[in-house]
Amino acid sequence: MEDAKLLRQYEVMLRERYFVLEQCTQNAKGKIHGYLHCYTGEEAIAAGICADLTPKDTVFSTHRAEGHLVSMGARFDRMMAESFGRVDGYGKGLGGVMHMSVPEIGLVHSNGVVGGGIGLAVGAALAHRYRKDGRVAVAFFGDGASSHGVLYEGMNLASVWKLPVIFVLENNGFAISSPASKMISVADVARRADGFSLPGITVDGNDLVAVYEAASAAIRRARTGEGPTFLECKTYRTRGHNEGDPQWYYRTREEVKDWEQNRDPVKRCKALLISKGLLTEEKDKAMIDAIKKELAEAVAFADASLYPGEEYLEKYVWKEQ
Amino acid sequence: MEDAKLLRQYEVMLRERYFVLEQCTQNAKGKIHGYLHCYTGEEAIAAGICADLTPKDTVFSTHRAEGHLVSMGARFDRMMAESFGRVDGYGKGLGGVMHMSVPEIGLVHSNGVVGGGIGLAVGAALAHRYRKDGRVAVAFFGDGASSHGVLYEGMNLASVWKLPVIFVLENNGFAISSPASKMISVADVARRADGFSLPGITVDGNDLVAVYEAASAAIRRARTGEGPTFLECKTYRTRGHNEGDPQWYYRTREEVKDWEQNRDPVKRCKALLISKGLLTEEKDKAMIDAIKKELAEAVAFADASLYPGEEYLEKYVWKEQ
Amino acid sequence: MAELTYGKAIGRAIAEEMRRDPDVFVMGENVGTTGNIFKVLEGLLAEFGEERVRDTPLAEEIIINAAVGSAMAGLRPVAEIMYVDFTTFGLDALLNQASKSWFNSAGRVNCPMVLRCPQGAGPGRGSHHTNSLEAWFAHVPGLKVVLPATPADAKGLMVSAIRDDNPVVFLEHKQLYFTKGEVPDGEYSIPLGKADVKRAGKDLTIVCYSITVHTALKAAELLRKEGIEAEVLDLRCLMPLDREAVLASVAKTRRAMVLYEAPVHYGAGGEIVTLIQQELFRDLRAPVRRIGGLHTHIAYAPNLCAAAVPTVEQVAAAARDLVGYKRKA
Amino acid sequence: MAELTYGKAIGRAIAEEMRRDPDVFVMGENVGTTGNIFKVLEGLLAEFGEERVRDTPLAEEIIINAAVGSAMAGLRPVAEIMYVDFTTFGLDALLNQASKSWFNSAGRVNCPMVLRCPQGAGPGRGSHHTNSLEAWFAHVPGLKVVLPATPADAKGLMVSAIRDDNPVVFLEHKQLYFTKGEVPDGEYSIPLGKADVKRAGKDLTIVCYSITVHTALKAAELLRKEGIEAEVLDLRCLMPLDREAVLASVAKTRRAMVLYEAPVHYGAGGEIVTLIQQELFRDLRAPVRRIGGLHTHIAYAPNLCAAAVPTVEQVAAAARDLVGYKRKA
Ligand SMILES: Cc1ncc(C[n+]2csc(CCOP(=O)(O)OP(=O)(O)O)c2C)c(N)n1
Ligand SMILES: Cc1ncc(C[n+]2csc(CCOP(=O)(O)OP(=O)(O)O)c2C)c(N)n1
Ligand SMILES: [Mg+2]
Ligand SMILES: [Mg+2]
Repeated sequence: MEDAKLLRQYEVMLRERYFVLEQCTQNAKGKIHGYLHCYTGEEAIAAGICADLTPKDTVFSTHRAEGHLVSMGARFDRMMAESFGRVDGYGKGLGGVMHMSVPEIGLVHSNGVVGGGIGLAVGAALAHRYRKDGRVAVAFFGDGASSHGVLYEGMNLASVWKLPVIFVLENNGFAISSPASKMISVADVARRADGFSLPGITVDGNDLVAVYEAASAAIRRARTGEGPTFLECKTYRTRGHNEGDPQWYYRTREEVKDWEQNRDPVKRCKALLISKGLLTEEKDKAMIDAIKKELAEAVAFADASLYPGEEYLEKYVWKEQ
Repeated sequence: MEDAKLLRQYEVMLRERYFVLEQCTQNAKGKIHGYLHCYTGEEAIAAGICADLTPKDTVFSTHRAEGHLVSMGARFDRMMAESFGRVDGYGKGLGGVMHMSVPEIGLVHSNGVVGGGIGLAVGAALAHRYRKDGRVAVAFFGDGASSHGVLYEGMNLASVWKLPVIFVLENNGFAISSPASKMISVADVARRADGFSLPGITVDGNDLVAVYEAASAAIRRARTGEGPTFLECKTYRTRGHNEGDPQWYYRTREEVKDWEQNRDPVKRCKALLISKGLLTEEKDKAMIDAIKKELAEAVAFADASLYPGEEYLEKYVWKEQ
Repeated sequence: MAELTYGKAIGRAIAEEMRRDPDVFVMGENVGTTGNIFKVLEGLLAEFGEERVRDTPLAEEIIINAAVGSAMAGLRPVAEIMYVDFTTFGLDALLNQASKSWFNSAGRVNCPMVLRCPQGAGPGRGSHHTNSLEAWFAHVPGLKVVLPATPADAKGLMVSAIRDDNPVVFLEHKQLYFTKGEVPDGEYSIPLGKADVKRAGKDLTIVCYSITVHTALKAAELLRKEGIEAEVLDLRCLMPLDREAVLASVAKTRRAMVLYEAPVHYGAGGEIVTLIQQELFRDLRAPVRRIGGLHTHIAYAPNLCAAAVPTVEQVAAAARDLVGYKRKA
Repeated sequence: MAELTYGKAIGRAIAEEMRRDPDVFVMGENVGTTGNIFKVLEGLLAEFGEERVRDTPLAEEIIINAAVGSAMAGLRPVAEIMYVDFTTFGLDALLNQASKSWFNSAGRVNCPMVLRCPQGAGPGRGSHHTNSLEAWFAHVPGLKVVLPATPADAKGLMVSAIRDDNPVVFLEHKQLYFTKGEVPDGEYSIPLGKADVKRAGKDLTIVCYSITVHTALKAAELLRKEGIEAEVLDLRCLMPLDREAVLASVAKTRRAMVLYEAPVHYGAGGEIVTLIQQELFRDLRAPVRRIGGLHTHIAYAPNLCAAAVPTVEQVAAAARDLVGYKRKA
């Protein structure tokens, strides 16, 4: 990973982190109406995977979507407005926090249905292959979702048709309260890719460089017609499943603290940058300040935006011919 | 495989073979109304898998069900009546040729839905495990069905819960006209079992002894609480996908002839038995004659049976309380 | 009698049946450790252990299949799909396997299972967690479909659903989980297919089920002040449908409205309208009114969520129309 | 004009659209080498090649998902599920993804796809290959639902379905595939949501679609001999529904029957009954009659298959009842 990209993607991670934390703040004020699933602790995955993607690629996200949205370049203000359910949000308040679509930046769809985007990404990859346009489709999904059959149907199809799709498993060890170790019959889900004849790679999902290197190779493979790749990124969410999750019945505070203190992807990347002489505390602070300013504006924008009018309810059911 | 069992299962294979051929004869006369999917060429699988099963086990069959039915001990007359759509059939003519259920012999369900029995077998295995009754569930399915996601969901569940289920893939190389080599991203589907942490074994499905030995071990594993096994039996159907299939656009007569002449499971088993001194031509003929006599009676029985009355249509929608 | 929430009444019914019958067990995503995300099943894991309260992988197709298969093998699963929206992954097992096993086998293999799912609108959830699919299930011969509106009904119907020898889809409205009511203690069951007059009245009948029972009751209160007495008939089950109760009520009131929350077109209400106008055409003083949800999805924005489902005022206005209708123009 | 079968008319429409628009392609099980098991797509593989006529693995969930995803990415897939019964493996992609993408994105992502499926009763197939699921699809906001009855309609509607910017479920009746009729050559499309009077009449309206159009036409012939003139209105699409055409016809005849083959309860007919009695209550000379299939599964035995679906005689008898009905007893 070149230095410039490393620094840029560090900033992306900061943007992910602070955007989500600001959502939490707003959520605590009652301004976010839905389930808020924080990406906190997993930022390196989105930043690493999306680094070499372009707005012409097609990304299918999850219920834990903000990291992917930010990494593809979504605007804070419109995302914040959408999470407030306001008309200036990406989905005019219809879709909401779990259902943002920003096709102009390549983020086709985030999804309230766990696993719901996997097959769609395979379909988008089919479109890319059909048009020979060199684009790539990416499906993000969690360890819980990896138990869904559509993943295996999709891997098989992508493999026999050599589709340019990357299956990105964000294995954070839990599906709500259910530990992956009890729910999944194999330690590294990526091992399953072997049976479908595609490369299956497991990386430390909290290591931006490791994720990036694996993603970059997978994207290259896809763009040059070599077909799909399965990428498993091991990570940990350091906040509850959603805001309000009474999480301490299924994991300990110590475990969370350990991840926050010793394996946080943002901290690790910052240390790396500093060690490489690419970042100083001041520069870091300046970046964060700029992000916070943008966030304050985003909140103001969202606050000023109205709830959508009732006419939208029927307007967007069918596209008019 | 002990001699007595080998001989018994050879007879089972003969019963499978001749029952199906008799169905074809009757079908040509217009007496069978549905799609008739012949098991011809695949008999060793059912005979080998079912040899150590009992009526207390739970077998879930497919659209190509007669081999499984016969091997579990279903009666010719009631099966024939069912394929004629008559009231003395196992399903009183409601279910028909693709939907026979004979729970008293352990054959819970055959299925018009390809892959439809896989998940049910996992469920039945859950019941066995729940009751600790030492019984085994078996799912038969084809190479086409092996692309269905429920198989992978089922393997995962069976693996994490150590369910006594055997996944039996009858890989005959085709799903109607679609060759497995183009539709499936791996040569031996059994390899996929590895990613789900269960044993995946590929055997020559036309070799009764090979199927039996693998099945017997899998059944033992299941009965003793060691969990599921995936068994892939490579085979070939020597008749069309269904009777009437204009098959020569997707495979050659030579290929079929080769399998019939050189790899037929019944012939192979017969040669083995003769070489072991367990069978003579006379004894073979006597067995076949007895089977043919039973078949003639079955046809007469089915012919004499009436079509079901219209009252059944609403009678069997809900079980009365 | 004890005051319980709707959710806890369901949990209690299941626990009581589990104590009574060792073949009854629970499975679904996060049903054990979490006690289900609405706390319906809280305490069950502690009492019954992991064999009988099974946290499953996140895989709806195999959950439904495993329920169906285990029922065919003689157990009585009470399986949960976390939101009805996700039954869409496993409908083969319901439509083709569970509902047809009794028929295809001509009475040899039945499928005594309950599939529990929360459904219905809710603000801030968006369109993937708010489908109402009762019309789909009710259309499938061989399934029974239950939609309780109160804690007592939820308990009594759940007991019957578990004891039923057929596959039962038990649809719980997510906005009712924390509503409270008196629930009989101990053995208490309500037969499937019996509607309940939740409020008697002589001027019109509001046929409803699930959450709309409460909308109807509130509208009836408004109307009472205007001198209109609405009868609120809670169907409780769509299948079996209590035709007799519907016809008896409308024969008396001679005016009827059918009320439900799902998108209006091709919803369950058309069945009831058809029944009433077919059987009571000569008696009706006005066309049967049908009020469903707007024919759209449930949006995230709370105002739009509220705007998509029938409101008390809308029901009251329709009732006034009905009462004021003149058979001849 | 050329005489074509219903199946070939569909195949021809697809081929013409594929020639016109490079984004249109076909995928499904055995659609290429076999040209689909009903020969609907015969010749397409030879003309368009494997990239545009794609034999898929036997995996309905990914077929539907891949269609939806490729449509979201700008293609116009015409995907086939070999029998509608097997859509049940992939309904999340239809119910939650395809139908809601336009809504959730407030007009940013649409899903221009056609999902083709044969459906309906047929002797000797048994209950797993004979579901009729139009009511499910019609209930889902955001989907369009088309059910042609004739070769010409099949062609004209398929062309419009492919050009439509929304997800369209195109339901073909398996017993119609080999029926023949005149089909216009070249560019020929029929707008979605326009019903068609297949036979004019003044005494009653039979509202029908798909195979029941033919049942209705035969019944109308019987009735004509008795001096009863039935109007046969073929809806052709359930969504959009041509309300105007239904109401115009019944306003004229003042008697209506709704006819369909699916299990009667909670079927699509209730919607039409509701519409008619709501809008034309004062004009109706008799209650709207609804005739659906028996509320059961389609059995294997041919006599029971025939007994489960509406017959010509049953329709004629109902028509006589309607005409003889006295509004006052
Ligand atoms: C198909 C489906 N099933 C269940 C749910 C409810 N649900 C939402 S998030 C979640 C857990 C997801 O776990 P995982 O895939 O590991 O993603 P994570 O939340 O850990 O990022 C569940 C069960 C859902 N939204 N969709
Ligand atoms: C879910 C489903 N999809 C499609 C079909 C139609 N169909 C019947 S048999 C068959 C091919 C099955 O192939 P395979 O699983 O290999 O079994 P085989 O026929 O070779 O024994 C197909 C596509 C079906 N019955 N069920
Ligand atoms: Mg997770
Ligand atoms: Mg095969």
